[in-house]
Amino acid sequence: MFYDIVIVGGGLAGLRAAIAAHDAGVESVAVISKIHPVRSHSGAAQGGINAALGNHPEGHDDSPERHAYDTIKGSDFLADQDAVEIMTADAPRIIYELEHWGCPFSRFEDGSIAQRPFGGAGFPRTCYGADRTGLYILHTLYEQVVKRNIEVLYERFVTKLAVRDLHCAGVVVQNLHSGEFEAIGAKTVIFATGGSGRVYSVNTTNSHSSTGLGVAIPYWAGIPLKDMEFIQFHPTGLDGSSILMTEGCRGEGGYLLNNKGERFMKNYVSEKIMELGPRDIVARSMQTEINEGRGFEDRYLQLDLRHLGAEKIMERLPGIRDIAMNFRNVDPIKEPIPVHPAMHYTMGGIDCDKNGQTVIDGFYAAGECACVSVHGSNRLGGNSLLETVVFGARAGKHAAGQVEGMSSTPDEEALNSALKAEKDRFKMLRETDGTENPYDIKNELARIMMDKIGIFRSQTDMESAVDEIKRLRERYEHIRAIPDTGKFNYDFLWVTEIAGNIDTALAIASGAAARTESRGSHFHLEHKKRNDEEWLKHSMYTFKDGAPEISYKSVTVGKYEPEERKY
Amino acid sequence: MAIFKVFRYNPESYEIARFQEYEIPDTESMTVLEGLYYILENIDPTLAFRSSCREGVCGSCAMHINGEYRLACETQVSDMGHNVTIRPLAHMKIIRDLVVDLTPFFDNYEKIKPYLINSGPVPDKEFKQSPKERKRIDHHVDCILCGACYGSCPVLATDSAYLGPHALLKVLRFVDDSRDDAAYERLAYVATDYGIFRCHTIFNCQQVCPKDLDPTGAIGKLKMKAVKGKLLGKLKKTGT
Amino acid sequence: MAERVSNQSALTWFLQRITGILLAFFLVTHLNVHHLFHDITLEGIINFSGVRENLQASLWWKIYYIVFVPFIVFHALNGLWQIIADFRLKSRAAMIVKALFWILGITLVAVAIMTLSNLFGGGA
Amino acid sequence: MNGDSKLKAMIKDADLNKNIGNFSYWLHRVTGIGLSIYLIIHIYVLSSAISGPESFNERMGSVQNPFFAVLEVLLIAGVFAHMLNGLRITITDFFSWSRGHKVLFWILAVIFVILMIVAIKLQWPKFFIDNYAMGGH
Ligand SMILES: Cc1cc2nc3c(=O)[nH]c(=O)nc-3n(C[C@H](O)[C@H](O)[C@H](O)COP(=O)(O)OP(=O)(O)OC[C@H]3O[C@@H](n4cnc5c(N)ncnc54)[C@H](O)[C@@H]3O)c2cc1C
Ligand code: HEM
Ligand code: SF4
Ligand code: F3S
Ligand code: FES
Repeated sequence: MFYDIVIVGGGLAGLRAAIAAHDAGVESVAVISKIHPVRSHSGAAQGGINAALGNHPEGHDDSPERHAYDTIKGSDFLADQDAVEIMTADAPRIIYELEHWGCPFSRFEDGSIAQRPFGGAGFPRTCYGADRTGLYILHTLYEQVVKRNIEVLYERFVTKLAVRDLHCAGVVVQNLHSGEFEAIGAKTVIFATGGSGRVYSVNTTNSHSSTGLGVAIPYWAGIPLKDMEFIQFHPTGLDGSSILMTEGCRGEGGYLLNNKGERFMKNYVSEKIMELGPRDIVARSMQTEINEGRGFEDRYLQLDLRHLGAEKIMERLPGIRDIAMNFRNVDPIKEPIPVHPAMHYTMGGIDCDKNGQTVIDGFYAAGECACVSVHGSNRLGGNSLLETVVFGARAGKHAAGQVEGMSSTPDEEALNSALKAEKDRFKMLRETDGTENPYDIKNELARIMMDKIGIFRSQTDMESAVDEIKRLRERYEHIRAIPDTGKFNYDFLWVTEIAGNIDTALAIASGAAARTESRGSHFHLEHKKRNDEEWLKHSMYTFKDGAPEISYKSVTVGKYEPEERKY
Repeated sequence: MAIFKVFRYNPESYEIARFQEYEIPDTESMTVLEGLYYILENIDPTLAFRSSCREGVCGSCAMHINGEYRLACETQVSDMGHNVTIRPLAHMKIIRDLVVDLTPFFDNYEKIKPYLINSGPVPDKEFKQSPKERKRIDHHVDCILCGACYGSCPVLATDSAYLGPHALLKVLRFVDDSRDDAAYERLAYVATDYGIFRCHTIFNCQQVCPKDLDPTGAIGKLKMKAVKGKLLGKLKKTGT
Repeated sequence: MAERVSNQSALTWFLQRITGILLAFFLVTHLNVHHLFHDITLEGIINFSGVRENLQASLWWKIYYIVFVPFIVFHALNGLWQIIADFRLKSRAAMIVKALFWILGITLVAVAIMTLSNLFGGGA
Repeated sequence: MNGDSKLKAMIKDADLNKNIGNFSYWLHRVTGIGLSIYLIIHIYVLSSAISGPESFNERMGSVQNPFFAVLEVLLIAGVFAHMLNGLRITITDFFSWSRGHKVLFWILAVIFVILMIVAIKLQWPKFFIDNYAMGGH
């Protein structure tokens, strides 16, 4: 199999890239995904997607510049400002395009796309479709893929990149439908594998499919990762399962209450902002309340929607109500929802530029697995869906512009050696006589990450996390053998994901331990202030001998000089 | 504690289909999906089942659980009385255990042109759509393509050419969209005996839909529109 | 969406409902008059002369049966055909079954009309 | 499962989907087939009229006894069940009442019971008179 462009990932970023590549005239495009595209994690996004359309009555003065400023300030000035400006300027066009493709956004009375306020934004600029925005956009993009007849190879599990001489020759997949390994050659590979939330196992809002493997594969192949230490904790994960209760709940006017029934956010931010502060600040405030004994059962706080009334809840947040009732037996119309902060988003990812290009020729990244960087050290709600479509489209288009001049003969040698490596690894996993249960390692890893690389981080914790993860890495060498089930060998899949999780976690922990300042989502208990002099720079991670080698890269500062972040 | 009886079948190794029993400790506030993961991780790594979002939005985990098609991730073990019997979706080839071949399901979805068709000029901004017009497609757009309806519809037991409730619901989603202008073309395609008129109004699809959608009602509306179109001679002939 | 464009089923589907609704009326009256035994003093209603008397009483009964018979035959056979069609026969087999159903239908209507014309007071 | 015949798959579905809609569907099928077969026989039996009153009366006589009177009640039950359910699915389609199909089912079930009580009451005498049609001669 050989294609001009192979896209790994069927989420928003991957599908948008495929459409862009196809529309730029490349016929030989394939989307490869370990799950069917419509099962992608993007479909779980609830709250909305940002664009300065100015449709909201209070948003007429909004502009891409204001959007850029809010994003940069939200990022705690670690975002590359040129990239942010590209994104916010392109936002209205790309939203209109989705709408023209049929995306069922909610509407204002005048028939325009409805917008709601979101945290850290100066204007209500988050376009939404009830609380199922991600689902609607994902299905709309998949529909466009069907319309264009773009090839979709689903349930193909990518496990390795074929890279030789700084050139990417393709990928190795396990075809779950046959159980066979296959090498898929390509002139260009675009990775759009999404976030790494499952590094934190159940303590995350992410799907089972959002694992660290997506960034680990290129990392193992020599492509650097960037800013991995910045992990966003969402303020409102449902108690128990950590399923997300969208920021839209607060956008629509929901309150956060502690066990005294107080809207405690007034003690942390200005009265004007209250619950709609940026996520890092709200999550820290909540954790402080819980740590200081003002939580419920020392575990959660309450998200109160009751005053919004049944009608508004049913119209704007129907999915939230369903989830609260199904998973926690709570009806938000009658009771407050128990919530706690939960791991939500990886700001960092595969280092790439504004077109998604990486240091390896013929290898691009887009979406949550990439780090362009537009989110810096803290992402604003609604900006990530935007990033996936804007930079997905850019990567697809740019790659399409490159394939013309590239060689059409597959690099058989690189592909075959990668294929053989995976077959050997599979054989080894089949025949090993280890005894360790791999899933114990997964759970142990999650515990370490939650306890030590959480919302508040101390130097000793972070350093011990690094050591412990290294030990897990050794334990992984001794796992029990996997069964040979032929088709749909899910044990092989999840065991492989765990390997990715370990190395991604190690990068996260190492980078966090190295950064002796507090910025955005990274809050260092011994260095509580931001330190621009030393740390206004991106962390870069290169995989060397089983551990990350950390270096730094400067941030692109533009119009907006770093200033203190006040809300 | 709960007993899970899980359907096992592996055509590769010529194993005969059977139910395998597993005992799962501590199932208070556990979902059926979590139970399956418990089996995979601690008892039997050969078990195959699909999942992703674990919050009822990706459509991976539809299966037959205690007498009805449900999403495993949305079903509490305690609500099943701690005795859980699981089968794969019907009407599709079983690949292994709870994993079925969804090819016909997605093929049928693709046949109905599941995308907006608008031949008019594209506006600079959005197509205007009033909240009232938007309301017409409310719910239809919430389908997660889980396949529960497809598994439950008895017509599909005997007629694999039937497009199925999921595809027909999608047709109404576009017919009712104020921005789409291919309504009669769409109707003409489904107003056939492998489309809406193969549906016997059995209601299983409505019964099992985890998103509480109403494919039966959608098909009913399409039938009435198609009959009207046919009587008024408006069903366009398409293609060759 | 290019192949297969016959929208004939729209009409048969609609007719199945329309005949069904009308049959509800026809059958209730028919059952009432001919199957259920009202008056025990009237010893036996179902015999030739009794029925004949009944039918000859008014033009309405004649029209009634002339409409009723084709409707019920259409409804029954189209209903059976819908069940068979659920099994998606190969097109040749489907054609044969359809042809048989047509023959059966026409025969049934013809026989019924002949019977009725006798009872209406024509021959015999 | 794989490889089952279509008929088997259809019957298996009845086991996997136990709810009002599916029950009504089977009821409708079974009564529909039953009534259709009855219709054919009915037309055949009555066609004896073509050969004159005697053969008609003879044939009618052989089916007018308590045994057939009870069968006739079954026929009537079939007609009512099929009729009411036919109306139910027609109403749900014609008036976009798909959400109300279960309520409708129970309403019609009550009507069915009432209709059957009336019918049995009317039919009651026939259960006890043998060869009642011949009496008129
Ligand atoms: C619960 C939740 C709610 C959110 N809500 C919002 C919101 O309201 N607004 C907002 O802006 N952002 C939101 N986000 C963030 C946003 O949803 C994600 O960042 C975004 O959807 C990521 O899209 P993606 O295309 O990069 O990846 P995904 O949608 O995660 O897709 C990844 C794809 O890669 C494939 N893949 C991964 N690994 C492999 C492999 N090894 N082999 C083959 N295929 C592979 C997967 O199958 C999948 O198709 C939310 C996130 C969460 C967790
Ligand atoms: C009394 C009033 C009647 C009504 C309201 C009625 C209504 C209906 C309707 C709406 C259908 C279509 C069901 C579908 O699409 O599957 C149907 C099917 C059918 N009807 Fe009737 N009907 C009536 C009487 C009869 C009678 C008297 C017979 C037989 C002689 C009959 C035989 C059938 C058969 C065989 C089917 C097909 C069943 C199936 O598709 O499963 N019906 N009826
Ligand atoms: S209509 Fe309902 S049951 Fe059918 S695929 Fe969609 S969500 Fe699933
Ligand atoms: S179950 Fe099937 S027959 Fe019609 S009402 Fe639903 S599609
Ligand atoms: S896992 Fe996504 S719907 Fe159940």
